[in-house]
Amino acid sequence: MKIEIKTEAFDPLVEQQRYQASLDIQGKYGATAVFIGTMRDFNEGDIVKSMTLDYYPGMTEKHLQQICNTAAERWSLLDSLVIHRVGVINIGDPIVLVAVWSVHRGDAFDACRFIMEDLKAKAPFWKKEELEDGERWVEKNTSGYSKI
Amino acid sequence: MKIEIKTEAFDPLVEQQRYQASLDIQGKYGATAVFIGTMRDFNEGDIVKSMTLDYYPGMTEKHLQQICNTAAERWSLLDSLVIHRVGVINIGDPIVLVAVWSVHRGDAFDACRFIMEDLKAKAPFWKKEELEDGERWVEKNTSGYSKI
Amino acid sequence: MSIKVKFFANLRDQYGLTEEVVDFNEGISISEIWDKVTNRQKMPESIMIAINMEYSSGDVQLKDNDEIAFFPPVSGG
Amino acid sequence: MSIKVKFFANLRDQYGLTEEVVDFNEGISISEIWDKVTNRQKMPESIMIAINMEYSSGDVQLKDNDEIAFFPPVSGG
Repeated sequence: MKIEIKTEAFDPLVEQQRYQASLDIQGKYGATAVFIGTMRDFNEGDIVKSMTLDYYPGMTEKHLQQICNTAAERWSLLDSLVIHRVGVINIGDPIVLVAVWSVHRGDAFDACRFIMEDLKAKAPFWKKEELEDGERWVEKNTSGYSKI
Repeated sequence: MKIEIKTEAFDPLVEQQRYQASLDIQGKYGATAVFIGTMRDFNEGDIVKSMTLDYYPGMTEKHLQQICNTAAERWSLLDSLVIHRVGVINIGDPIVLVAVWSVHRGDAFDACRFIMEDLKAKAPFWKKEELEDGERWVEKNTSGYSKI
Repeated sequence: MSIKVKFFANLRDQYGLTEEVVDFNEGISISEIWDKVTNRQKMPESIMIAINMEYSSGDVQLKDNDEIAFFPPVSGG
Repeated sequence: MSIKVKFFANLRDQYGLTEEVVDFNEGISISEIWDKVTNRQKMPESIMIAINMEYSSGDVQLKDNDEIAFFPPVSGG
């Protein structure tokens, strides 16, 4: 299980590949569920030029670790990886990677989504969007289970 | 939208990367949900040495296409990619990749899981497992929504 | 009129059949096709049937050059 | 006794506060800490509070060297 905060751009597929290669689960996992969140060039009808992600060093890592621990208690998982960017983020940059390895797909899917939803709802990160005519803090995340 | 049957081993992350690079959705997608199914060395309590995946050329591709079309009607998707191995599969080999790109994570998660479940339930593939003392056809897939 | 009949997975092993071409007269049912090809062996309860590469309940009017496939529950992914 | 008080995101901009050290006597409440640091500005309804890096309802007994954080609803991922 690994949690990482990145201050520089990262390639989620390279990280996923590298972490998986470091695990001793070859032949044991049948299911990998992955989510990648990526910086869009628009939000709530406005063009977004870039974004700055603030966080709470110490608490953020601790909370992400708690989320992964909870997922590991609730589902049968072999491993999980969460990487989250902070700092200045450009269009198309990956923001978050959640990858979960399990024997069966049900556990992998459920746990991956749970981690992502919990991260969105409670992990201490805050986005400030740079717009064409100024900047704004994103007020809050909406639930991924119902569309707004 | 792309559907592919592979007769040779493939690297799902390379395929995902390559396909994504070919899409004109940079800055448009915020969510990528991915599932990778991988060959395990055990099943139903037995050691499995390798596996042979049979399919119905023509119908299999057609059915996978239908699944992706249905997903695209039901959710707001930017693109989707499904790759499935056939032939002789060794331990640790990727069997299936489902990747879905969307603006929002709810659509990406839901569609990725739907495609995977529908593929498991209806796409014409059949697994024959080579065990230590003979071989056997896998009888059927179980649902990913409830554990057996 | 003739129809192509395909078998997959364990049905191939079980009946020793892969692909057959069967002549038939209008109005023949799928179970009659099955009987003809397998020499009246019992059709498995869990069998899946596709006509021209689409799933079918089996209750259809067959046409010349149709392709019918018999296979067990799928196990891909 | 003293406590560290941290602010994040728009609260920093709004109150011009990032990190403060506040002296207090036993029994002081979180809202009293807030009043002291912000000079009695209204606490936002949607505020989130963490004590020693754990979410808190705010109804706790503060100890020497505790770290309290005030921040708006999160927006990561």
